[in-house]
Amino acid sequence: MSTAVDMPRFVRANQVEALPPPNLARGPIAWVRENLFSGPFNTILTLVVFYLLYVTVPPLVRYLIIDAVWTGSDRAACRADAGGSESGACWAFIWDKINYFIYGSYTISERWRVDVFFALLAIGVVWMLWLRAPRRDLGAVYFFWIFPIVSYVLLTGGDADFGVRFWIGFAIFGALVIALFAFFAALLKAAMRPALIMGGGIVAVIGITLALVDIDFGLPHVPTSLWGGILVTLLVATVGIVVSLPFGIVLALGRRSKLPIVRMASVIFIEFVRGVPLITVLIMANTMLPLFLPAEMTVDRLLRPLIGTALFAAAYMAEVVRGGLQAMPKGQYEGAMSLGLNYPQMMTLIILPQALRIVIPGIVNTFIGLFKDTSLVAIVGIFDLVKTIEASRIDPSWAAPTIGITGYAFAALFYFIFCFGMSRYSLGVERRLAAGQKR
Amino acid sequence: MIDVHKWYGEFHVLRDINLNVRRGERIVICGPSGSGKSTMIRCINRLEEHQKGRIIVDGTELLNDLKRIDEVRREVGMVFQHFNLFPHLTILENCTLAPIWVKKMPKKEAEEIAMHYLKRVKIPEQANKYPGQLSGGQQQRVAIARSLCMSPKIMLFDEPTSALDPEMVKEVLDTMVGLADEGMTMLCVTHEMGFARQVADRVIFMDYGQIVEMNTPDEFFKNPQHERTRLFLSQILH
Amino acid sequence: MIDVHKWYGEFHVLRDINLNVRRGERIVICGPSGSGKSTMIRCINRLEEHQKGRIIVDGTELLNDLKRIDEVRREVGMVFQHFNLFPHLTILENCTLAPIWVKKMPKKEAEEIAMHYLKRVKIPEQANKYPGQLSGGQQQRVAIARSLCMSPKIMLFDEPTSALDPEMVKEVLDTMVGLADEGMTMLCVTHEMGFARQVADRVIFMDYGQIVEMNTPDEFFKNPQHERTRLFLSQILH
Amino acid sequence: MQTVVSQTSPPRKSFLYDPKVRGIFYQVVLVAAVVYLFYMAATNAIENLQRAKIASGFGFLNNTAGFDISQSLIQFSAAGSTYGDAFIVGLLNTLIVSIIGIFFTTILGFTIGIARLSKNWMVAKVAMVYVEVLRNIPLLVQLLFWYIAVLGTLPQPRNSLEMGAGFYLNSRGLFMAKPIYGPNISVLVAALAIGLVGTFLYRRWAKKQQEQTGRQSPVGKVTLALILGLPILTWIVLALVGANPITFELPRKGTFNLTGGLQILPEFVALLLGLVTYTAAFIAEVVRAGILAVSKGQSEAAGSLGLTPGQTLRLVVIPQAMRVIIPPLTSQYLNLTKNSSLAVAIGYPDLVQVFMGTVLNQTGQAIEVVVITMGVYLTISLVTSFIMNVYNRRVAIVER
Amino acid sequence: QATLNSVKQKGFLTCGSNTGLAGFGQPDAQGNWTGLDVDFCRAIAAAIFDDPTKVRFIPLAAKDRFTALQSGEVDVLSRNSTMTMSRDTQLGLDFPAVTYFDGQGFMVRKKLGVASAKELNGASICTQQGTTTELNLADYFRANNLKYEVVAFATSDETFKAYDAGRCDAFTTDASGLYAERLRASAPDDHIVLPEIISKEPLGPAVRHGDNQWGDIVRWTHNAMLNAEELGVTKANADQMKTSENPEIKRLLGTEGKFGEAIGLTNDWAVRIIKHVGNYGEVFEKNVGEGSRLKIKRGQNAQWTKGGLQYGIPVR
Ligand SMILES: Nc1ncnc2c1ncn2[C@@H]1O[C@H](COP(=O)(O)OP(=O)(O)OP(=O)(O)O)[C@@H](O)[C@H]1O
Ligand SMILES: Nc1ncnc2c1ncn2[C@@H]1O[C@H](COP(=O)(O)OP(=O)(O)OP(=O)(O)O)[C@@H](O)[C@H]1O
Ligand SMILES: [Mg+2]
Ligand SMILES: [Mg+2]
Repeated sequence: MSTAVDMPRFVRANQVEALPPPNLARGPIAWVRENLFSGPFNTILTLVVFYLLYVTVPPLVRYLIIDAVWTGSDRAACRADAGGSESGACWAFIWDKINYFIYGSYTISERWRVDVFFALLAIGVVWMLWLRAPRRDLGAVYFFWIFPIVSYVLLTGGDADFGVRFWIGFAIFGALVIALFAFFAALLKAAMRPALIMGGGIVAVIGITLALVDIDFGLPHVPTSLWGGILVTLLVATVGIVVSLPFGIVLALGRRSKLPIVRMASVIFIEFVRGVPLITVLIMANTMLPLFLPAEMTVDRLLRPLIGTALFAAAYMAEVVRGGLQAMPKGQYEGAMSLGLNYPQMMTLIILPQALRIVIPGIVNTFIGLFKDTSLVAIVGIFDLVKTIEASRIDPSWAAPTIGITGYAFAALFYFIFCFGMSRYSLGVERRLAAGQKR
Repeated sequence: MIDVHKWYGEFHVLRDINLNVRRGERIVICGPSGSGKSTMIRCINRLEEHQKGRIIVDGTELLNDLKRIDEVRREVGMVFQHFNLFPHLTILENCTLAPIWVKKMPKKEAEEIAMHYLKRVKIPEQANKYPGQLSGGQQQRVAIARSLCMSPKIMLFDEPTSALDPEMVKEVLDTMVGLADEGMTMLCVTHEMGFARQVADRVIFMDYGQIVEMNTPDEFFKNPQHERTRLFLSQILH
Repeated sequence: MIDVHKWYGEFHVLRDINLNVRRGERIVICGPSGSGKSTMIRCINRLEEHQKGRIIVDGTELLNDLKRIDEVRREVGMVFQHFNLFPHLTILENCTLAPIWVKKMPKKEAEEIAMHYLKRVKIPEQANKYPGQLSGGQQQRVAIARSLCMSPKIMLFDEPTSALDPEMVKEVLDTMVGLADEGMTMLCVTHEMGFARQVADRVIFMDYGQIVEMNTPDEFFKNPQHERTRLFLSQILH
Repeated sequence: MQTVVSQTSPPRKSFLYDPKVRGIFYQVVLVAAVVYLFYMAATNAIENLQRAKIASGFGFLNNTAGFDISQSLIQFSAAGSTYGDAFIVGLLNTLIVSIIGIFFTTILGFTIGIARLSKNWMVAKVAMVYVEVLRNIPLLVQLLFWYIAVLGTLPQPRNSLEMGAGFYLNSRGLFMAKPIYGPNISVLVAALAIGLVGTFLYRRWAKKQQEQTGRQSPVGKVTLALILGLPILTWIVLALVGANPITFELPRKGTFNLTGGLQILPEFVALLLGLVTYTAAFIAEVVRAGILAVSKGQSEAAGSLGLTPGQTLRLVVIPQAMRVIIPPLTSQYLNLTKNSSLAVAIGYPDLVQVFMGTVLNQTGQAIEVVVITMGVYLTISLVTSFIMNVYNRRVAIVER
Repeated sequence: QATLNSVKQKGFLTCGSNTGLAGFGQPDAQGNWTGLDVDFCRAIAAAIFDDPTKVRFIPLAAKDRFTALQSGEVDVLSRNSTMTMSRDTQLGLDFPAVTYFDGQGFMVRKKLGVASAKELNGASICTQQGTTTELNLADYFRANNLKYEVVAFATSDETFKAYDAGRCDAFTTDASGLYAERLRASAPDDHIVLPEIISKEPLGPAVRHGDNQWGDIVRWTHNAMLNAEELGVTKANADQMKTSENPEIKRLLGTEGKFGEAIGLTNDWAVRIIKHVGNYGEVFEKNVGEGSRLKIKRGQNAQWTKGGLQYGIPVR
């Protein structure tokens, strides 16, 4: 090989082909040495960790799996004094109560409705989260409009019985809205047709929603006091996300508005909500909401924490969305403006689609927080999963020392699977977004 | 532009700018960094608000009036240093967006026009790609096509080539020369003196927010009058 | 450097690099992007590890030996493309950090030396500012001064001017020319051919991790031997 | 030059298109809506309250409370204390658990965050599993788990676990010796003061030494020796000469429970454990992100100047990472404080449990109680973020 | 708006009930409620609609029961709530009847060997926060100069579970509750109820202050059930008794006079109650009495004729 050492000039005659790297395939022993025992300090660390694992993992596995009681119909199975075994988790208890954990006290003959709700929810979630799903715009309509109505009807039984007077009132309201749009169109000398279509559209959407809620589909009514378990947990989370996302976007836009009062109002709301613990918001919704409403009006007990959590989540969501808006380069606004787009067009066509896309991880993380926080409704007496476990725990026919741990282990597992799944998802999106940025 | 002044807070960015651009005229603006070139050009389509003086574009005065601003923006196309394409839309969608939403043009027609201009800037085959998949020079040409789709009467360019790798500058300048040859009214902030020599009707040199010198390119380069201009040219032309 | 090879995983970045740099010699390295220029220069002060061959710096061979690596790094100064100044320290502190902690120099003395080199790069008045307050060219000059404060025998430059605005390039190049004139041993990755012509003793052209051509600047520019070099030069020199 | 001015129509402003006018219009609508909402809420509330004959106002704070609280830092008894006192007890309990929690969670969080970046594969993986598990399970479930599943299985007082050194553990909590300060305690305090002053002086001397000769002194070790070692030494000496400044009251067995000594309620322990382990998972992520945020170029530059890896970490990486870490760290501290309100689920008498629970029920004055409680949390949040903003402004990397 | 009208308009009664207290108000897994308190609500529904199923039970925690009533969320609160002067006068409530005379007691583990509440010096005691129980407890220990450690929880479930798990030495609540909760202990026989009753706890339904007609309905529902027991009118014989010649029975069952219409109901209101739900004795026996799982003696809740305090006000 011609060397270039000390040569003032050198011209390569033939190209050196790419060679495989030397000794790339290192054995597992080399790997262990390099990654676990590369020095005295590391060796000690490794040993300490091994010891920690030794004292935690085997007992855990033994408790949760090997020594666990898998079958049985009452507490005898999980009590040593009654001939059972109490050295491990009592999964028989979970198995026995599983329907209660899923549906609460929902009328047994009507539980298929809950199953349909779960299925609809799954469809909606997959549609929204799967970035390459077809027609995601339709998905949004489904998730934020159709699905809530259908679920409402399905779960409660619908048939809200508004009565004729209500509908007359609504007709007047609708006419007023359309007239208002027409008036503004005339005032601004804008085209009349789109204004009428827009006004009519808004009225129609509200009307259809209300009509669907009003129609009697022949489903028996199931009062919300019977709902419980995973149904309620998922419901609170779903309502939270369905409400908080649009509301959060509005708040975020408000906070970035140039109008001082709009901005102030948004800031005050956001900072207030973020400054207090969720539990106080829930207690407030529970005890104060009725006080602030006219005497004849009562709010369903389940609805109160729903409102509380949704508002709470909206404030956090607003901050996430704001992050996305801030991350948008100024050039995007300017590009849109220089093409002559107006503010709503600029926001809906250019800024929000991009901003929301970058904050998908943030949104999912907020949702994870929201999902975990749903457990707090148990404190205000709503029978979510945690509360149903609490309630079953004191069932004397299952009274056994291991019941508590088993119940919470089950809850922990449930939440972990959901939250961990979502956090992996958001991580995946984050990576993909990062990769997209590069090129 | 008559006697335009502008302040950022306490800072006087534009001072006494008087400039009358005739239809079909091509003007190149140069000057050191921070001299207010971008600001001036951005005032013309009201991305920035001026505080004193009047700016009249094609007979419409720029005031606090949303309708007029919209009108002016429809007449004025702008190409930015960093392209500012919309990364979530394809090239074609980038080009058809404004015609569809602002001019209420049918989608088909808008696409035909867009394809026409994409051919004009020689990248019709990229129409269905996303901006992120294009090179800088291609992106800038898309940005030009996007502006052209609104059939503006005036085009503004703010350092359109300075974010590009040297190899790509030429593509973009060629496109711009082509446009100039067709008689488009153009205001262009650039330091590409070759371009200025080739197409400009007038060259303007700005410093400290003022127009220091304005002349035909020949005169400007050969015989700069103001001391500041001479200094600047000596730096630029090595 | 004798027969140096380096892999990133499966990827063969440096292939058969043989290079002997004499004391006081000034070498400019150029080549297309991804050809391994940075990697080579980073191997010299062991920011990257090579897998085959030997690198001997000032009589010390680079091996897996912390003590030697430290020695070598004390002898070799490096200036990065993106300056990598410490943003939480003032300019002066940036320059005195290494002398104080590595050379255990009294603070007073370190500051005197730092001021000396800051004067050398013509920005003594910025000593108490933070890097964020300086322009790119000034920052790069601070980076040079910071390296010089360790009185290295060899200076490595990795595209020191490519992140700078054109006007600032000159400041930095001037500083580097000054250094070269003082007889510092320098290895410089750069595409500034003017600089190469002016100061380099040898110009090296790299591609695909290999040294393709090496020659004196005169010969190199006038009469490139290798086809690849010619192609490259034609692109660079317009 | 042809003038364009003559062609222009005179600038007639159309009122409706003026953005300022529109802005004012929108804001008026918003204000009207908000005012209307508040007005409705207020009138309804007043009407409802009158109908329900609930007294309003904050006078109830001076009424005798009549109930007891299991843990209070101030003197509190059913006989003489008022609802106002109960409020203070709750607030102090919230603060104490928050402060202690913040202390431990910081240590644990930094440890795990750094462990996640460890080159030791085992350590990094175990830290990762910790973070993933802990942060994906609701805090409430964790608290209940600690309280019921772990602490609930502790033995009854009669079979207390004796852990030596005066420590006992049973289902009533953790018991330990209670220090009783003797008259010589002042000596100990003086020793501590001397240690502090000495450290200060030594540090100044070390700096000067460096500036003059370049020699570096072992500042960390000396500091430790002065602040910890000196008082401990003094104590030992005093004890040996028989003038022990601190004696301990040990817990003794009583009828029902251990008496005397210091008792730490299991509710407190469970809450603290839950808050610390949960928040630490988040802090670990903050720390990791902060360290990763310092670009690789920084450590490369430091390396190329010849700084050792240790010096690089200490002088270049950590100072920059801290700026990134501190803001999210503060919000984790705030979260911990807010999350301490979950105490209500396990019966620890924090602000929410005592005030929004017991007091609200005994008095029925929902609005006042809710307003006060939320006000407290809000104040804590606002004060913290204010301090944070000031801090941020001061440490912000100075830029052009 | 009058509560009766709104109830009729809705077509059902909303009744605030306990979240779960055996014998008084407790739902099973299917949501069927049983207990003395919920049966009382069924009696009101029967009186209004002639249908005891037209009730919706709203489970309420101790801490939000009164707000729920005040805000109109429930029409009547029948949830083992103690009548006290301050609740009657300051919370805007009325307690029209006492359905169960109770008193606060203590439960301890047999193992402790404690025979009297006076021996509880130094014990830790589990109680529910926001109740009169919590206040009585403080009063009693103060009066007897005893020390104790209070551990308060938000719901009775949590309170009892904490006691059962050994967090406390003693558990205190109304005696009825002690018996009810004992059923749920992991080993009910390990616990005893101490003899001391430290307070008077008259438990009864509550309504909003100011709607006298509604208050009357609730008051007389209770009295009708008491009188029925006293007069021997039972669920089984209610229809036959209409033919009885006893003027007191005739007035009660509406064959004489217009007493039902006077409170806005039909004259056969009492028949409806007894026919559908039963008289007081029957309801007591079924839910909490010696035949039930709770095995509570009638004691103070016996008819006045049998030495108890339950004294039906004459229908006249
Ligand atoms: N939004 C703003 N707020 C305050 N000052 C600004 C703002 N935008 C620009 N400036 C200042 O106004 C001056 C003129 O800016 P302008 O961008 O017009 O300069 P320029 O001539 O285009 O420079 P360059 O060649 O660097 O683009 C500069 O000093 C700049 O710092
Ligand atoms: N840490 C790394 N891991 C894997 N591959 C790398 C790494 N760093 C660089 N490479 C690859 O090694 C090759 C040489 O990189 P190098 O940075 O030396 O090129 P260069 O000649 O300096 O290019 P440029 O002019 O863009 O700076 C490139 O193809 C690059 O993708
Ligand atoms: Mg500019
Ligand atoms: Mg490189």
